[in-house]
Amino acid sequence: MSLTYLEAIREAQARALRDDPRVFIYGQDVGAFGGAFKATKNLAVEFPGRVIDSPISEDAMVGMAVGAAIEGMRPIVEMQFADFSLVGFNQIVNQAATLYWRTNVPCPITVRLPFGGTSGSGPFHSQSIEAIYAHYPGLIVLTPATVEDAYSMLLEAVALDDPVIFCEHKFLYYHLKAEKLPDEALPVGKARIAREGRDLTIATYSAMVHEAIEAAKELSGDGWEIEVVDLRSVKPLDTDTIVASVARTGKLLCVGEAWPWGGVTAEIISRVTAEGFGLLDAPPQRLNAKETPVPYHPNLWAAHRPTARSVAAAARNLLRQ
Amino acid sequence: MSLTYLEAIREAQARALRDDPRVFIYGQDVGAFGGAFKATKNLAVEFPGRVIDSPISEDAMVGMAVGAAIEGMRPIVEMQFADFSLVGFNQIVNQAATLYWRTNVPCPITVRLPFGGTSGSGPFHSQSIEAIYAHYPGLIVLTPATVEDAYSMLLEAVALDDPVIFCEHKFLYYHLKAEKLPDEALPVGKARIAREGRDLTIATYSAMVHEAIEAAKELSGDGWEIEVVDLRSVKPLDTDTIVASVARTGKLLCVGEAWPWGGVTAEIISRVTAEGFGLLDAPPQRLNAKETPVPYHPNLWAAHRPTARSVAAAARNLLRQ
Amino acid sequence: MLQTAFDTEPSLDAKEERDIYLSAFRFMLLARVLDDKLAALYRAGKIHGGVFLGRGQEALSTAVGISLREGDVFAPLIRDAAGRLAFGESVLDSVRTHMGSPHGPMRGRDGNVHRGRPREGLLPMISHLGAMISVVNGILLARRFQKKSGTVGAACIGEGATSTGAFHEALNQAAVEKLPLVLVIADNQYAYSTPKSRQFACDSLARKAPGYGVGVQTVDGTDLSECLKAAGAAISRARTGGGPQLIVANLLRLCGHGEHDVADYVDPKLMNSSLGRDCVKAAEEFLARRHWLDASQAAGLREDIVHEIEAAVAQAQREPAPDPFAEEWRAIASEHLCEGQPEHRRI
Amino acid sequence: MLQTAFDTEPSLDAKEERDIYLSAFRFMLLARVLDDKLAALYRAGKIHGGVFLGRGQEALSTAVGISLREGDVFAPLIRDAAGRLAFGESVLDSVRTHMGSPHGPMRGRDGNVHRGRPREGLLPMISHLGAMISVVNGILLARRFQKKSGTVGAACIGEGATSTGAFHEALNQAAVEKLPLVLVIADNQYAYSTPKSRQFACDSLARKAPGYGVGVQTVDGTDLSECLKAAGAAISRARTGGGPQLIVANLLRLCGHGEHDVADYVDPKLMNSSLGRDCVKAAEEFLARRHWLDASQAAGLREDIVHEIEAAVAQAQREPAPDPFAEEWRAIASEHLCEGQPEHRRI
Ligand SMILES: Cc1ncc(C[n+]2csc(CCOP(=O)(O)OP(=O)(O)O)c2C)c(N)n1
Ligand SMILES: Cc1ncc(C[n+]2csc(CCOP(=O)(O)OP(=O)(O)O)c2C)c(N)n1
Ligand SMILES: [Mg+2]
Ligand SMILES: [Mg+2]
Repeated sequence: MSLTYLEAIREAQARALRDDPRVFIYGQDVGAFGGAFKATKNLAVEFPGRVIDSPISEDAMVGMAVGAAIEGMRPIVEMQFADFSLVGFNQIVNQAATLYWRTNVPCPITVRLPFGGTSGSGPFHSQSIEAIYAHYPGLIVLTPATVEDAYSMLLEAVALDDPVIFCEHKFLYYHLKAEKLPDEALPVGKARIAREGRDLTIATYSAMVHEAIEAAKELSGDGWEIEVVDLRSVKPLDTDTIVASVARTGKLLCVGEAWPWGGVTAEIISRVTAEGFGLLDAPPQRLNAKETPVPYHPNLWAAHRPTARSVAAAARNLLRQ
Repeated sequence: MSLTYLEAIREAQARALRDDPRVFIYGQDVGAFGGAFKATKNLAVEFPGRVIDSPISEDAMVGMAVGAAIEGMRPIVEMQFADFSLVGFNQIVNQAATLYWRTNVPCPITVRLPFGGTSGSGPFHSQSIEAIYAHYPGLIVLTPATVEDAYSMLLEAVALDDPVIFCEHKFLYYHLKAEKLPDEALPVGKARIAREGRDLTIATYSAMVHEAIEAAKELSGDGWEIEVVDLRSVKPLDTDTIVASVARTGKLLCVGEAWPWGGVTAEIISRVTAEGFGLLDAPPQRLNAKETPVPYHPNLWAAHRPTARSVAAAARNLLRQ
Repeated sequence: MLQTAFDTEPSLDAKEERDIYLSAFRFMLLARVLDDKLAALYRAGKIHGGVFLGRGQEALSTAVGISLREGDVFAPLIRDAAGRLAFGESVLDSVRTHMGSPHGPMRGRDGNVHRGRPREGLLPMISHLGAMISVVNGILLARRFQKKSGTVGAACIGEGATSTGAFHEALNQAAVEKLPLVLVIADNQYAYSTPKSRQFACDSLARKAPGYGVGVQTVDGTDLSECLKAAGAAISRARTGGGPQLIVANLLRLCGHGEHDVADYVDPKLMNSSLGRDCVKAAEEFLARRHWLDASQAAGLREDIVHEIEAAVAQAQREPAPDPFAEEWRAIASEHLCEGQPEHRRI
Repeated sequence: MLQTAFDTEPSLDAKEERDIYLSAFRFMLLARVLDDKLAALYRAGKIHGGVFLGRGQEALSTAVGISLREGDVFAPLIRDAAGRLAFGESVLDSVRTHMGSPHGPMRGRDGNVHRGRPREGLLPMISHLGAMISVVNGILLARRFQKKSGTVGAACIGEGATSTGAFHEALNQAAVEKLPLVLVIADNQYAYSTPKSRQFACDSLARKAPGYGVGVQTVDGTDLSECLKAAGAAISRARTGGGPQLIVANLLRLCGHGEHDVADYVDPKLMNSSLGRDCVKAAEEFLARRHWLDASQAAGLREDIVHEIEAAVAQAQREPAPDPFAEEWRAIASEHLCEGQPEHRRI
């Protein structure tokens, strides 16, 4: 039996509902329909009354979750697309993210954001917006890149006492498969060495991990050994693992599918240069999406985001220095 | 006659209204009342019908401005506090910021955000949120630090064909004075050397420019000459001026009042290390607000944001390396 | 758009009336056939991304588009192929945008229903529901500033989108400013899979109008006559200073949410009810009863329409795809402030 | 909170009625004197940041707070000093929060009206208007999950805040879920300086109720009796499964928006109208007419209240200020995931 990334997300939710009576799911079309992407398929039947269709009201959806969390529940909110969470932005960053600090009452909500680009989805169904959430104190921002992490990190998200922005990549939903669900996992907050190497470190996350691995394979044909660090969580960010990798390789390329300005890649470079400046023997570089909205046409889209090819090119550039 | 930063903003709006019939102002209490901070004082009388009180509807306020801009107007939207713009976030980043790229029709709106901390204002009237706007393609984000810049940059903001997020610092509103309004000014996109030096570059913006200058003065007592770069505009960011300064000093400290993760300071460090790595003879550092909401009590607030004192301490640390 | 419409002429003579109905029917059929074609292209894998159809909503949508005049503003949503055509959008704009052609109005940057020509009064929707209404308000306010009177702005929306804060803020804003906004709610019983009982708790959305202080009409959205009359009246009232007008139309979405959706959640009772009536068929029957269009004329009309659409598809398919290397990759109009990609700068 | 209130007892005997009125009046006066004290402290520069008063709104606010029971939820806004006290908040919580005392519920982190004890059902408002209503909904939904029946949640809001999308989404959400929410709109004629004519275009906000499918009552907000009856009835209806209830109270803000505001924009005609009646005075006169409270008893009550408040202020003023070095500076509960300040890490 093999499972997709999407099925892992469904399984994690099923398990959370099964194991913890405080868990419920709230979102548009999540009930009988099973969600726009089928991430809650059959859950309304398996867990009657606990998988609730919401009106098209992202602001109130998040507010509702915060209230339920205050009362001891562990709501999971599904945004139909990450892009639409922006309508609920205020409740996330000002209500959910400030509650614990202001009142000492934790706010254990999980907001699931189907995010990232897929071909033909255009400017409003493709955004990678982890950085704007990570900018705010009070939030945990997770970006699983594998089927196993999608499962274990979503379970951990629901168990955590803080608001978690769970960024699940739509491009990985169906593409990525695993043989089985994991029994154990790295905890949230720890990055993972996705591929070992000694010539250059690529620090990246989510769908870009796979582009980076692809690029690393290509470069291995030329004798280069590229280390790929899968961040897993962009907030907190496991600087130690990245710095340790850079200590081995001396070179750092940060890759993100999001826009460059103030993104995860900028945050990594700031940290690594502050903490591991002496380890770098070339300027750390970043590769991001282009500075425009995400285009609709597949040709434009493929050029807008980093790909194995452009990652390999950027890596080569850096290796040459 | 001397003018405050706030009066300069009022004067710029008066002049924009006078010189350009396409300009109008829309915001809560901006009409007869003259705005929560009096930035539109008397303008409703001087320019009847062109300074309009809006309902408490930030989303619709921005949408309205975009529509008017499509029709050739040049609206200025006043948010009562920057923090409340988050309710209108979607219209700013998804409607205004994408219009030109999608349709070739420019979107000349100016959104004025009274931002930044003042003593006793607490978590929801103090935020520095320039980074989340700068993250999105399609926006210009300005952060004037002086009376002169408040005036000239606001005029330029209104004249620009793009949506401008105009971050005016509330702490500077009354504190900062100038003898007269400027006749000429650096254009948007150019940083300014606020103080010359040779030992270390502090790159900063808005209210922190004054803390940095204060710190530089303190350090000059010890014989250190600190160069302070006032970014003026955080998007676009004048990397050339910063890199040129670092070429002179070899050391970089980035200071921002916003939260650290993915902020302006992270963006600067990423750029400078990518473009001027060889110029740095110590790890570039950043100093930001602490990673919590902005506290209410003056003692906590003073410790939460960088001050001349903490800037000086960070600079000393870096100078010692 | 028509020169003569229900909103301008209080009493039309028989010929004018017939012309309007024939014209409206033509747009309805054009939209239906175009939708069918887009669905076929989607199934054949020729369209990337989603395809969203207006099946069952052609009468309402056409009535709005056709009742607007040149200079008016129209903000259609995903089910308004018919209204767009009636307002003056070309078939080619639709096909090109679905195909991502660089010659379309969105140049491959945005796709499918996300298209328009803002300078010609046709607003390109963003996906966030409710977000276009306040933009229409802004255009109408600008016209007031510019002393251009007599124009109207129409915005279409589904019943599900009335749950958004954006809808509320914008309708209220229009009411406060007494703008000539016509807001058309197609209550098609579902928002994606969600039945309206999970979306609001009043018996009809028309109940909302007094709370905003705006005019309202409720119509059978499957009936072209009712739609034409209501749209004409609302637009006329808005045009003559009556402030915002709401139209609530009852109908049923006769397709999936998008073409990927088989919509097996739709209650069969609704399909068999009068809500489930196919407005295109009903309009054709109406025209036949009035002897304005007989079977062979209808067949001829359909044939013309099929040709027009095939031609547009053929043209768009011949066009090159957008070239990423020719793209400017610039999101701001102020060229001098454009920084380019950080990674493309010197190292 | 009272044991006996209008919502529980359909027919109260005279003594019970008197007790309720006396208790309510005490909260009104307590709030008024507390507000006056806070205003004086503000003017003396002893309070950093803004001070926002509930002057003129004590009858309405008290009626809501007093009619709720233990276990109910209350989300007050900036003008609800009276309702908070009636719900059970201590004077000391208010004073400490205004002073920024580390011993207050907000520990100096947040201030003035931004206070509460969520675990005790008193929600600490964030500033963004309209944002608390859906949070109340969430608590009520949680109780439904937890099979705790019979609790009610009340949220207060100004007429200006009805223009927010958050208000709309949340009221609609409560209606769809048929939650026991009581939403109290204090229509005090102004939002800061903005008259309500610039805020909405219906004649009364009560008109909104049918559009949401919720119950509604309109009251004279200057009249304690009317407020008590309306709040009692609405809460009782919500408690017994009647779904969300709206209360629209007409009154006037008898102070500036905040204490920095002289409010010279307020129309003198309104001040001289019945809306401008001081509800505290009116309630005192009512009690006197009923022979429930004579002048000397009233003076004695006021004296007690002044003492209570002075004691609280004295205590809070003796308390140390928050110590930034003792602060954890940690915004998340998961201590193991806290990174600390990047600049405080090793170099
Ligand atoms: C703010 C926002 N949330 C969610 C969505 C996702 N979405 C797209 S269409 C749709 C259903 C819309 O239903 P309705 O308004 O009734 O229009 P219909 O599709 O029935 O014509 C949803 C939930 C969106 N586009 N915008
Ligand atoms: C979303 C949002 N926008 C703007 C503000 C700034 N603001 C605070 S109070 C206020 C006026 C509120 O008026 P109303 O709702 O009538 O309450 P009142 O002050 O009259 O009690 C405004 C505009 C805010 N707090 N939240
Ligand atoms: Mg619908
Ligand atoms: Mg008010």
